[in-house]
Amino acid sequence: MFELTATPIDPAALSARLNAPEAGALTIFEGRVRNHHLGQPVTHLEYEAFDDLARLEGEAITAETERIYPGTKVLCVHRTGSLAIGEAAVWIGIASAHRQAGFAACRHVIEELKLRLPVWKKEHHPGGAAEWVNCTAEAAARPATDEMYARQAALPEVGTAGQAKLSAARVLVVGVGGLGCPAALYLAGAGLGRLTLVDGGKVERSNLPRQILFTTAELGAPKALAAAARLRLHNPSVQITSHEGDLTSANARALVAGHDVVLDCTDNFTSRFLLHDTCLALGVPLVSAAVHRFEGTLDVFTPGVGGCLHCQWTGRNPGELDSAGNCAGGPVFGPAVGVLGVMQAAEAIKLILGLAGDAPRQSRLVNLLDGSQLSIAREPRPDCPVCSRLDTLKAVPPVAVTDTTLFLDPARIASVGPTAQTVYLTEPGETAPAGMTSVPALDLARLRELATAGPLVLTCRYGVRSAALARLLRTEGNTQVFALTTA
Amino acid sequence: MFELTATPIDPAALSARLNAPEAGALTIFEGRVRNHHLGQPVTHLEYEAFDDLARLEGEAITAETERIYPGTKVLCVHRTGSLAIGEAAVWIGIASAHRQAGFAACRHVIEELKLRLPVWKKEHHPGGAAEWVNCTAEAAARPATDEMYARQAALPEVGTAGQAKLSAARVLVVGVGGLGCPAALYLAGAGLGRLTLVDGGKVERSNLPRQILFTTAELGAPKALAAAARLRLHNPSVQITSHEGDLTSANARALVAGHDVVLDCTDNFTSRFLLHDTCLALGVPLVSAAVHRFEGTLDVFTPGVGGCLHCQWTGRNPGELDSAGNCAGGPVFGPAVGVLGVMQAAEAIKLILGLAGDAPRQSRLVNLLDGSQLSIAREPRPDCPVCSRLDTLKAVPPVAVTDTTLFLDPARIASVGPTAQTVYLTEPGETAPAGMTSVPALDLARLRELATAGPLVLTCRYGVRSAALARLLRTEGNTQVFALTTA
Amino acid sequence: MSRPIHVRFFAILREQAGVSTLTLDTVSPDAATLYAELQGRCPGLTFPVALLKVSRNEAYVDLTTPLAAGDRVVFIPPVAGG
Amino acid sequence: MSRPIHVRFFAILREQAGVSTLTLDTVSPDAATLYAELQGRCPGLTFPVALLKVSRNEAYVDLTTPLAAGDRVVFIPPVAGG
Repeated sequence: MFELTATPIDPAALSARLNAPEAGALTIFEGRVRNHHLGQPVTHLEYEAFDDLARLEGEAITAETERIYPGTKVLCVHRTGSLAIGEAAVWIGIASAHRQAGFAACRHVIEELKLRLPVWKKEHHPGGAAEWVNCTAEAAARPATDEMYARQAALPEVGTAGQAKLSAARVLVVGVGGLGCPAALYLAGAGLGRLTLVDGGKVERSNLPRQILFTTAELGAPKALAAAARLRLHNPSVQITSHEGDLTSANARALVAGHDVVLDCTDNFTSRFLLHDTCLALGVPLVSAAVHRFEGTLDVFTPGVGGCLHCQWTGRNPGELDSAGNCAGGPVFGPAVGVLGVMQAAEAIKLILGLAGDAPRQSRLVNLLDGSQLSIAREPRPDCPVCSRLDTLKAVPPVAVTDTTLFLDPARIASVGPTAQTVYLTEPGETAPAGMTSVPALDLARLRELATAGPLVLTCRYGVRSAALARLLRTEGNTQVFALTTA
Repeated sequence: MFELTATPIDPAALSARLNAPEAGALTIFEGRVRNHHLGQPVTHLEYEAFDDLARLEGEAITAETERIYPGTKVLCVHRTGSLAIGEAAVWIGIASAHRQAGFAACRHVIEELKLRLPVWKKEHHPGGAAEWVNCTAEAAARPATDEMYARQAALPEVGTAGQAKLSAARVLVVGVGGLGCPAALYLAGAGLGRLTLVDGGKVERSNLPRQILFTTAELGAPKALAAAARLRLHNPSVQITSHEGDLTSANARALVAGHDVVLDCTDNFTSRFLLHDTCLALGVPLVSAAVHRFEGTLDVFTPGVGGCLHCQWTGRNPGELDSAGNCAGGPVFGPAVGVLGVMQAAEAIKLILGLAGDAPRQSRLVNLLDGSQLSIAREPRPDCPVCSRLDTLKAVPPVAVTDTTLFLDPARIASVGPTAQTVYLTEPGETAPAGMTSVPALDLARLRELATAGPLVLTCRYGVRSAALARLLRTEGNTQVFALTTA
Repeated sequence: MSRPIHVRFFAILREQAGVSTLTLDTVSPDAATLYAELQGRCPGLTFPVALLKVSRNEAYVDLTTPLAAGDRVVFIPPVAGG
Repeated sequence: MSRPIHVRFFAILREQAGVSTLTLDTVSPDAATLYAELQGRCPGLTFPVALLKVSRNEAYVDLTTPLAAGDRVVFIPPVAGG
């Protein structure tokens, strides 16, 4: 619960509101007016709030905090008006059964308030001078090149120009588990501009040995949110956003769009293929890793360079591979995911800096049991059903990110209308699944005919051709063409 | 400041004592009596304290906390006697200029209190039953095999037997920087018995990108203490001790003794040689790593297997190597230290589990820039001045750890008395430094003569031969023989 | 076609603009354009648009989100709660 | 040669021993041996020595630290503060 108040904060009364016989821990943070700021003496402060929005935003923060840290009850009050030195400007109290969740939740609330709450303070100095905090002085006080990155920027391969590239770069990390935790930590440490985390899971006890962003305080918390909270403490200057939910064919494009590099830290082939094909279609490089027991593989996929995931696994589909080799939930050596996760961060940083070299043409196999490493060439297959046609696919103008209506979930086919026709696009030599109407992917004339006749839903083996052709038909004015998403 | 009290805790009065115009953050933790514990209803609690020791220990904890988190002022009060549901048992308040330090300090105090404060609570249940908490019930409630390690123990190479070995193992990590932070995290995650951290440094802003145990809250904190605090949150079941100080020739033996594996996470050759020679002399395996820019080396040294550090660097001394290749403070690629640090954890775990294989016979060179890795054989040199004589050295009974009087700091030579003679032990073909009396290391007869004549101080190139021979002469009854420590 | 938009200023923007609320008829399609228009009208309004966030009808939106008649728009300088 | 040692019990140990303080003349060289001796005298004192810590003159010491005449020894069962 969140409140704004124009009268002095009464800690005793507030803390009494959190009394609960089942809560053993009460964690409180009180922000008070200091007599100095950025080296200057302060006589008093004036707080001004955009009341309506502040109440909504404050309520959103406290509610979100209770969700990230299960078993916590949050009460937060922010003061407005004129405050003397020593008066409380903000009071945050957390009642919880366990102290770890209490500390983490309390810290989360104050960090989010500082970032999001539309409240401003005017600092009054001796002699009558006054200024709005954060508006000008703090930006000016921030050093141009941060001492934090000194040793990285001192590398000739990085330099101040490389550091500037990093601070402008946007990286998407899909999966915040054993691979994603170390990867995100080293990416945040490198000083990226933005880091987006995607994970629909919650922190479990068996995750803790490898998922180094989490402690017992975060048990039961949504991973994406808990990871974002910890990373903000590591490097407050990186903009961290989290998507609490799994990668699906319905959201893959919207998530990938707007990022310069994507990290595949998932643990199954279905997600891996989906992410790979989405990145290929949008032209975004992908750093993919997978770990089985003591061993891991690392692949950098750059559209148009080296073989793609389909070249590697020609003729297999993700479902098959998952049933054969999916190691989600299986035995795993913690340091193996650690090494591979940090390597993913290294490759992402190198892609941003233009240092990737031959990485996109190789698969790296790392064995932590015998200490060996093997790099094998990942050549493009001339007959690859996907990347050999990359030029054709790329000739199609990229779809606007907001055009999510292009993609259609199989469950929603009926919504297109009773006259909609669903068509499977075949490659030369490919047979469509039994019972499906098929059209050769190369027969554009026939597809144009169908598109003008009525609503048309396209599908194909990997979802890449159908998306590209649906997009092409749309640009030709056929608004009722859709691409079926693959599970 | 720490206090014990038999009367109810008054939060308002306590928090008023922390008023300070320069402190902008007040962080409070209140531990209250819950109406349930381990699934059983509770009617009230009785706290009993060993007053004198509790006051000393409490004061030690609050003082230590103020040292770990610079700029914090700590007040902590613990209640004794009979407490009703909802009453406060402990109150911890931190006044600080910055909120991050406040949160971290508050969390540290409660964790340490729970571990160290001689206070006991008796839980009363409905119907009159009562029991002393922690004494029997909690131990019984703890599962035999922890679900936390389920996926690691599921590896056939680990199993429950391996997990038991890990939980009995004691590992020393020297240097809690870019290598030591990730190494310690994955070691703690694996469920070791004891982890000892050694570092004399303090957290600086330029450390943060790579030293992933620290956040801005720990700026200025002693690394060993801050790292221990964070690791305890990661895995409370690992006993973590910290030594706040650098590795020196005076403390090396005492630090290494009692550990099953040692990790060299230092950043200079002088420390590397000292740690290597100490481990060799005490028969403890060592996992050593070093990083230069984008590249790293990894060596597992197991006494008697493979070449030693001197085989690698024959004819060089640490000072030379440091001036040529010491990268402390130089340019470094964050993920390179990350990968090497996690690899060190992997090798330590494998040593404990008996899975080290050929690792002790190889140097692994990892290049994160071109993605390559090379393993090169590290053969023992038949003429190695150190490890070729390992059997001779090992025949000498190991010195008792408490016998620190064997080792003598050069600054304290005078304390041995005016008649003491200092002798440099030479290898065949070696010339002693100018101005030093020398005796061939193999000339035991001459050494025995000198030892019986009066106080004798031995020194040599690496400090290993002199220590071994001093020890031998001591066991023969010459109490006035010393080995000079090398800086 | 112009339509009425309600604008509120807080903190440094209020002081720079010299008013705390105003309603104007405008053709500005989005908040970014509207802010430029307001800067034309209030010479003191020099705060750089790059540092602003914007809310429409009490929800954060992008500076380029289209505005509609009767929208309540607030320009939000860097916040400083706590 | 025996010498006097002062012993204090807390919490579960006090209840098991049935006394809170006692002074005894003993030849036990260290706290571990002393605890075994006390277990011989107080049949209720069944708490396992493996779970105990010990303080001598208000400082934590090892169970095997030698004891001297007049030492104040406290056996400390697992603590439960906070």
